[in-house]
Amino acid sequence: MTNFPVLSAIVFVPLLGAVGALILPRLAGWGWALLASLVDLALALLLIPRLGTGTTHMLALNEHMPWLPDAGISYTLSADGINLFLICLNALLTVVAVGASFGVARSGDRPRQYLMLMLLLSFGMQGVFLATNLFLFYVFWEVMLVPAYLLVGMFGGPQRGIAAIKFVLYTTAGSLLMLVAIIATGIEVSSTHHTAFTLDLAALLNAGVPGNVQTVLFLGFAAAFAVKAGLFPLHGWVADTYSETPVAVLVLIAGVMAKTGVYGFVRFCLPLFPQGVHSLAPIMETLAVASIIYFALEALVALDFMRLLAYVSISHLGVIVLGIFALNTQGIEGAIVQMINHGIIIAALFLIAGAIEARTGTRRLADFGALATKLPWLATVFMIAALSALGLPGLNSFAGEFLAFLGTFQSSIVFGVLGTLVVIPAAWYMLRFFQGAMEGVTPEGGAVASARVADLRVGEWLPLLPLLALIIFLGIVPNTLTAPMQQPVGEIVSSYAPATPSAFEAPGANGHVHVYHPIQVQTIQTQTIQTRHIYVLQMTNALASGEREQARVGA
Amino acid sequence: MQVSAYLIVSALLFTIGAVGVLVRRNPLVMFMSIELMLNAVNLSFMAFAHFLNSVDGWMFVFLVLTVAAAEVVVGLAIIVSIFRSRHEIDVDDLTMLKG
Amino acid sequence: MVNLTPFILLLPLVGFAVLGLVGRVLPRAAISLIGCGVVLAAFVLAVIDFFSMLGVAPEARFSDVLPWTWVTSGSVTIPFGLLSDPLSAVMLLIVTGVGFLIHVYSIGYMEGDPGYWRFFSFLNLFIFAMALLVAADNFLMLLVGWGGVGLASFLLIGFWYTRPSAVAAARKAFVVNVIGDFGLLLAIFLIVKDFGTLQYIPLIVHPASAGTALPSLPLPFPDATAIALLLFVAAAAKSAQLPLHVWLPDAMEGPTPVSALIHAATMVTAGVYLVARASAIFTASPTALAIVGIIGGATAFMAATIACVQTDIKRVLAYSTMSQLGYMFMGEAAGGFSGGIFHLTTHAYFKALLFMAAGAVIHALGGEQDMRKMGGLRGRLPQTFWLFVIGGLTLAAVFPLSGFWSKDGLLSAVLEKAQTGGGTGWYVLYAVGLFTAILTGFYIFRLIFGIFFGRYRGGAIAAHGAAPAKRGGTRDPLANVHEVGAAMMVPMVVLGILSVIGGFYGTPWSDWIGQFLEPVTHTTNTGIAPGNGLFWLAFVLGLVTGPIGIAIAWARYAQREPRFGASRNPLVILLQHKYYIDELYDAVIVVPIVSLGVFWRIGLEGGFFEGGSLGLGHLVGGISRGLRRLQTGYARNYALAILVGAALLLVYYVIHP
Amino acid sequence: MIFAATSPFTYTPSLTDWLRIVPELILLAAALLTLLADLVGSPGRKGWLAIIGLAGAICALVATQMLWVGGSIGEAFYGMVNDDYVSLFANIVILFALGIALLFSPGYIERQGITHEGEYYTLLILAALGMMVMSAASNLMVIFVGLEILSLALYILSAIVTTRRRSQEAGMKYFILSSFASAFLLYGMALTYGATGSTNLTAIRTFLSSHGTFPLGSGFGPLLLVALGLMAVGFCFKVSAVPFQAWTPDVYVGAPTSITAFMSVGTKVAAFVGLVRVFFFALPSLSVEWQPVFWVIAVLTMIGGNLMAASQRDVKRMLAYSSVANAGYMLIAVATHTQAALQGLFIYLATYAVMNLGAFGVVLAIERRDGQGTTLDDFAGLGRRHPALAALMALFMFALAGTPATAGFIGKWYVFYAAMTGGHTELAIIGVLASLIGVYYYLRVVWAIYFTEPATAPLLVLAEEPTPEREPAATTTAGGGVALAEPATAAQPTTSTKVLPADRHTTHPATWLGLALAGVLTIALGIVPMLMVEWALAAAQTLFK
Amino acid sequence: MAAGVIAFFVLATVSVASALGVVLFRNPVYSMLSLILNLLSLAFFFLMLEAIFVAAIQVLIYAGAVMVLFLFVVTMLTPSGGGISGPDRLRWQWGAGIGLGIILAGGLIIALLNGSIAEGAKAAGMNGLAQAVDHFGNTEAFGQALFHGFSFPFELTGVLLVVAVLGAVVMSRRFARE
Repeated sequence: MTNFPVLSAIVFVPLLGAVGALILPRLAGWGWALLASLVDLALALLLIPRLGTGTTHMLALNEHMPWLPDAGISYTLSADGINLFLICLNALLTVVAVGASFGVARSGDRPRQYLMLMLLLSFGMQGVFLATNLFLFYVFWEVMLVPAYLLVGMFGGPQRGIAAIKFVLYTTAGSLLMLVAIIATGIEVSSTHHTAFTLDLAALLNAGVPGNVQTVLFLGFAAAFAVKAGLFPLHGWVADTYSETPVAVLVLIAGVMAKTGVYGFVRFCLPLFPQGVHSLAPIMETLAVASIIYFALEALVALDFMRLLAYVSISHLGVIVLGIFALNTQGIEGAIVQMINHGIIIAALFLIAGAIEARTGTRRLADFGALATKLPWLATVFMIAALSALGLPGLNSFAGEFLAFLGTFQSSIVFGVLGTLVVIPAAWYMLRFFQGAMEGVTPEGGAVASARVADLRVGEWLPLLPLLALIIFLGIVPNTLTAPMQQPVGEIVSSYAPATPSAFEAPGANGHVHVYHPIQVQTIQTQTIQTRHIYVLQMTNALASGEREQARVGA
Repeated sequence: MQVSAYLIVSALLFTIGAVGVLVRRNPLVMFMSIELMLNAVNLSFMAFAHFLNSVDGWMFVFLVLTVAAAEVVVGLAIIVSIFRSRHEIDVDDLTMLKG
Repeated sequence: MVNLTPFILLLPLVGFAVLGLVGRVLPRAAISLIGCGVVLAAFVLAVIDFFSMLGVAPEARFSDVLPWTWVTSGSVTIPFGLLSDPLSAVMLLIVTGVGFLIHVYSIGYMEGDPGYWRFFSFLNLFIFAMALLVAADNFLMLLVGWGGVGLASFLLIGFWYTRPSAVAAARKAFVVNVIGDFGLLLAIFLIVKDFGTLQYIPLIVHPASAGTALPSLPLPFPDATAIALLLFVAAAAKSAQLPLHVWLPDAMEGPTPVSALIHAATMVTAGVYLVARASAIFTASPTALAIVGIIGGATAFMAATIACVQTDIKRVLAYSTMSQLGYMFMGEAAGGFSGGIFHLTTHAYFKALLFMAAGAVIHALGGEQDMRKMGGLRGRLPQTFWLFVIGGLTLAAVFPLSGFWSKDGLLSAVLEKAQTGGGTGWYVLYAVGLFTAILTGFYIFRLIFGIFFGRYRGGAIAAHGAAPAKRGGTRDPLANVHEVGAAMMVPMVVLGILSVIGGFYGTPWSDWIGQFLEPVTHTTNTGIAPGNGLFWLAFVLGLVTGPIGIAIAWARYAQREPRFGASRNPLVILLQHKYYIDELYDAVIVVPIVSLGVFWRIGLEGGFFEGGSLGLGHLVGGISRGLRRLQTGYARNYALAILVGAALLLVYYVIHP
Repeated sequence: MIFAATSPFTYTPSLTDWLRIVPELILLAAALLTLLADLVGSPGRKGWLAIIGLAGAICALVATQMLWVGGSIGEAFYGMVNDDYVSLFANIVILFALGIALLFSPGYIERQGITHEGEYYTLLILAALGMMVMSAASNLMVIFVGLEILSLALYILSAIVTTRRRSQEAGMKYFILSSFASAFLLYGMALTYGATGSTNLTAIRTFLSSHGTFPLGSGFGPLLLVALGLMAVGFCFKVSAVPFQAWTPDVYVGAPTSITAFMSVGTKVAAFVGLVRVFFFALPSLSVEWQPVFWVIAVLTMIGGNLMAASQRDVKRMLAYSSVANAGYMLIAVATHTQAALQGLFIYLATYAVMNLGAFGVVLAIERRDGQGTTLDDFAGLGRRHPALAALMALFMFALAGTPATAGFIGKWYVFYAAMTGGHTELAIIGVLASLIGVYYYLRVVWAIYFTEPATAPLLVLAEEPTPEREPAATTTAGGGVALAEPATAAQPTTSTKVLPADRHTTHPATWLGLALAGVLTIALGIVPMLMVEWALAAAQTLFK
Repeated sequence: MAAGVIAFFVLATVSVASALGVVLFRNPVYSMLSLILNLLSLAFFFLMLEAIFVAAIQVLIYAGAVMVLFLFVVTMLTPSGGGISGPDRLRWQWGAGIGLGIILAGGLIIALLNGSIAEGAKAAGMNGLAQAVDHFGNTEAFGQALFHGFSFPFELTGVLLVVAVLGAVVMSRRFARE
């Protein structure tokens, strides 16, 4: 089993599914697509025991194959605690999205293309999450865009064409700059160290990017990532795209694709350009805070609930960016946790919004009221998702936001406070949406008053259930997510923190340099870190470490 | 004679030909202007060949002559063809394709 | 000692889950059984915990259960831990005990509501969250419970979700509470920053406990004031203290049992609990304590003044709750942490009682809450009347009811603080406290007289389920008004008894509760000792203030036709409008934020971003069309372009070398 | 004999010389065979002429392969042609383009009613021959003659639809402007000859490298520099660089689409190979002088081409401007002047060839009888009418837009990579920004295909009215899609029952084959480009010493 | 020598004047004749440059055969007024053309005056034309080179002529099918 190229399988199973979905007729194609996405999910989940132990290094599990060696291009996939759950998320949301597309498959327009593109999108995103050769990453990055463009444009609302082209132009503008930065990174590394041109992340990390160019290179990468994450002021595409896209597609676009941007920051920018990131972190944090607050306010006054959710989504992505650029363990871990949580929640919210729109035919908030009397289960599900979205402690989003804000606060009190402030408008706009739709009085004569009264059907329940389960489960035990990323995140943070040994810091942060071996297909294990059972008496150390922590933060 | 003298005559002829293409709208005259340019170049070739003691120039002139003849054939055929279909040969009338 | 806390939490959670998922199809009896049963079981467990705790030495009354690690991130480890210590034991008793009584009461009160199962489900959720809040062993789990009770409160205020006023009230409550959460979050961040942990054990254990095995808080520590004030932001939001009090009166839109349980007995006291829990942090910052005291005093006074003019009976009680909570904070600010908790317990009894009794009245009158339309119900509802009076007397701190002891303890602590060098400000606070006590007696008996005395002023009351009585009929309008059933009456009686006797475990002479809480709260101020010269003065002042207020109320309202109507007195108008604070917030916060949002939507989002990208598109399109006009179609123009290019190249090469 | 064996007066070609031009000879034979075979058979049924041409192209391709793998390569005919990896690489691309164009032709000729089929095929093959000669040339005069062969053939092919004014106009404009530009090229050659004493590229190179101080130190500088500039004009005209691009859209639109497809690719290959042979191989010591010029031209071309394409609604014309824009990207490689850049240029040429041929192929497949019907409106709803054509067009559009995993990206990658290693990051940045505009107009085609419905209502309704029994006939369509009328036919509703069946054309099987080939290669070169990269490297190493 | 110089200047004047005539004559027939004059003057230049054979074919083929064809077409297409009617829509091109012409000519002349034949190239005697002429005779030298070293381009011209012939056929022959 160790020789089985599981990472490649994870990437290419959706492609297989796409091919089948294109060939097979309606429901057979749907079944095939669902099967493929389930297999993909199973494969992704199988990785958890291998990488979820908390002791695997960054880029621990690798698959490597030369591609265009002269140009430093290789087919290299890597998995570790950072992308582990993002892969799972993508696989899960693909299942959800395919599952939610049953109606299209049964009686919708162009079902084969629809399912094919959806799986193609999933394929691209798995690739983005797994690729660690910069070229390969870029390939997948753009491959992901094609089905997204077609899905929005072919199956979207009345303004779909404009929305799709806007989406593509925004994202391409960013990614083309990233392309330049990718090449420049390879060139700078090879010319500084007089080595062969390579774009393997591991090799680049081992060599190190020269400090003087890091800022510029970072900006190149950041352009692509920030656009994808809808960071203020590069968000122009988001609201239009989200409000035009069919919800099952949005599950993938908002749920997963938006994460690729923030993932890119963690995977590439932070380890590769520590100096650049360090010098520009305040700007990124400022933008993140601006995103958070600005989009929260926009969500507060949105008239249409799809746009509202779009703003909600990017406002929360701002939190993730904020956490990442806190550049400490809590911030980054919180950001990654939040990537997962955000994916789950936003997918659930969009599914719910879609269910509401399907029943009422409108998305104007003013048209709504008292739907809960007709749709109690929908209201319940909506409530849970909304509560999670507004960061209710005890549900999944809280854990990630908490860590992200905590990290931010430790690196900068001002940004921490400003970022945390979002919890107030978050509660406001989510309740405005929830209560506006579900509670109060139905406006007379509106579309809602005469809406169909059927509550959630089985076909709508099934995609939502796993999401709800995760919303609750990950709220109770967020450690499931953070444990595997301790080591890799520690290694990232080690380039930012002074090498102070600390009993509570991950070993990678001890100034110990880890050498990444992308070539061997193996999982690198170090000595087991002592398990962290916390007992009351052990807490006696806490204060001492707290002081160190303070010193570290102050420095 | 200096080679420059021939070259300057050649340059003048070439320029006149080039300007001729620009200012005349009769394709035949434009065509003649192009011939003029080719011949100007031929003069340069011959001068260089002479002063360089190199046969390449001669050969080149010979080729240019052939090419010019071939171009004349094709060009005149196209012009005649156009004349046949529209009984006008003003180049400025050929503006269906633009923008 | 045993630590059954996990089960205390688990039981109501199970109840919530079961009722929430399948409650719709369960029969009413099963719903009542499950809903009340789990809380009763939890109460029993809490009692067992409590007594087993009594069995061990005070220093050993700490037991931490850590089922799993909630999250570990870098140097921060946060377990899902449950701490059983004297403070949490007391709180759990109150939460489950009073909670159980209110569950039972609800069986009667909510009878016939279509959302019966939902109601009990939410109540169980509340009990779970509140239990988690008080049993958490670290600030983060406290925050989880904190958010949970906020949610339950939101759900229950908005229980009748088709009433726009209830929906708005629920949202307001939630959003204001989130402001508190924000404060708590920031406090947590600061605590992590300073200490690297969120566990109570190293934080709250005071130097006084030196000699035990537990570590102690270093004094002074950085950011003490900031942490304390941020914690107090949370406490103020939850406990409806100035300036975050605006949600509580509106929260009375919820069913009355909710008001009794959440907005009187338990949830709103979470702030008091939090301050007591973090007493070590507050003690480290005199500044923060002073601010807490000022806010507490101001709230106590202001809420009492508003309560004097309200006509909605539940709102009167709501303002009363705010006022009483203000007392508790005042006392805690003076260092009387255990006194605060003591008052919390007695307040739970009598305020729950008052709300229940008010609920009984409302229930009897078919939902009427305006006391201008009441009066003369004494005859119809005698048991309710007497229970109401007991509650009122306790609230007015009439000797020797429980309220007297606990309120006296708080005021006494304030006086002690003033005397031992707290500064003149504390004397002012003490005076405010005394004056508020008079107001307290006044407004609660204004309420009682308004409801039960004088002539009935309202319309005819329909029988439950019957059509409204015909107008102009000769029948007694109160013919259908009956005393409530046993399910509602029994809990009231129990609480009535508790209100009467509940104060004897905290008298100045034998402050049992203070000693019990000592290992946790490290109360520095237990009030003026009986030996002190001022003791008797204070005691007497405490004795008379309540009755003075009652007497004034008697004078004004114990008549056949009391005037509750409009007044031209500007002070009264100011009070009737609650100092215009809601309006102020609307004008200063809500409207600007929403306007900014709208302005951005139109100006930035629609104008700059949308217009910008479209403009860029048009620009490119325009340039494109402009350039294409160069493509004239004239071959001679094209030749010209070639020649221009050639000439430029030539000129470049000729002049360049 | 006073002359050595290498003297022009005594040099005698040997068998080796002939062997080195076998691909060209095969093609010539094929051309002549087509001409002869044209005498047989009746007009209108001459698709098999294409088969002869195709056979010739394949044989030439095989010969090229054999030369590459094991043949003796090198200069031939007194250094007139150079049978090296560069010319072999160019041969592959040109022959591929020829093959695809031949596949496209039968169906297109049939539909457009082009009469001179025999001449059409012969000229097409001879144009390819001219391109091959030009790219194999190692002497200025062979470059010139090769250029003239391909140009003359293309003038005629552009104008070959003698009944159509646009075609005539295209031929005329192309003829005048191309001759005009050729004159500049020729003048540049003459001056080069004068300044260096030879027309042989190797000799020029040797001469320039052996005169170390030349050119700027002595008085010969201006002569050679002016020569440089004039030759740049000639080549830039052929590759459609701004400001010499003006002919491109008009000629591409006016010419028959199969010819446009071929010339957009073949001319670029030949012209670029000629260009790099002159500038990279013969004049590398002057690179300081010509690099800035090409820098400016590259920037102008990228920006100008993309901008002008942005607002086009006619897809054929848009592709013409896109051809200009792509020339700009290729000129980045020229301006960079490194071996990697040369490799990038070759890769770009090859990748551009496959996807551009494909794109024109789809345009050709949907073009109407009157040579119109290639606007975005005509593409509207193509995804429903002709799913396969639509998918292919989308593929080519994405490829042209530079989407990874297609050939288009590989080309762009290597060019930008080379630009940056060569120190021209600014060109790469301008390039990517310009290609952003490209993304817009390429994807607008995809938009039309998939995101919009046909501009007019189905013509079935119109057809139904006069003769209801025709309806079944009208609903069946060979494309397999839903039968919807072309928008323009709706303009003549009265005769629609006649027009409808006539204008619903099927796509010829050979066209399908060509499109499939282009499609497969577009993806294959994007995913497994190793062989092409290797060949391009070999070619680059040959030329860039 | 002086005779050579005088002849050169006469020929230069004639050629430039006739070139101007090509451009400036309104009637294309005059332009045509002017072109022939120009070609002839060039042939004399070639003679001066000792290229006898080239001069001969210049007169025979170019000024003769080709121009006759030209003349034929010109006269055919310009029955009256040159087949051009209507006002010139691009009159401004006269200004632009003349301006650019001056720049072009100026630039070329400056460049040409600054440079002359490379001494090195001259010294290399590249491929010894003069010796060949001495050895074979003028025309024979031309032939030797054409059939030996330059046989390939020479053969290519065959292809070129095939193309031209095909072009003429395509453009002028019409099928009934149209």
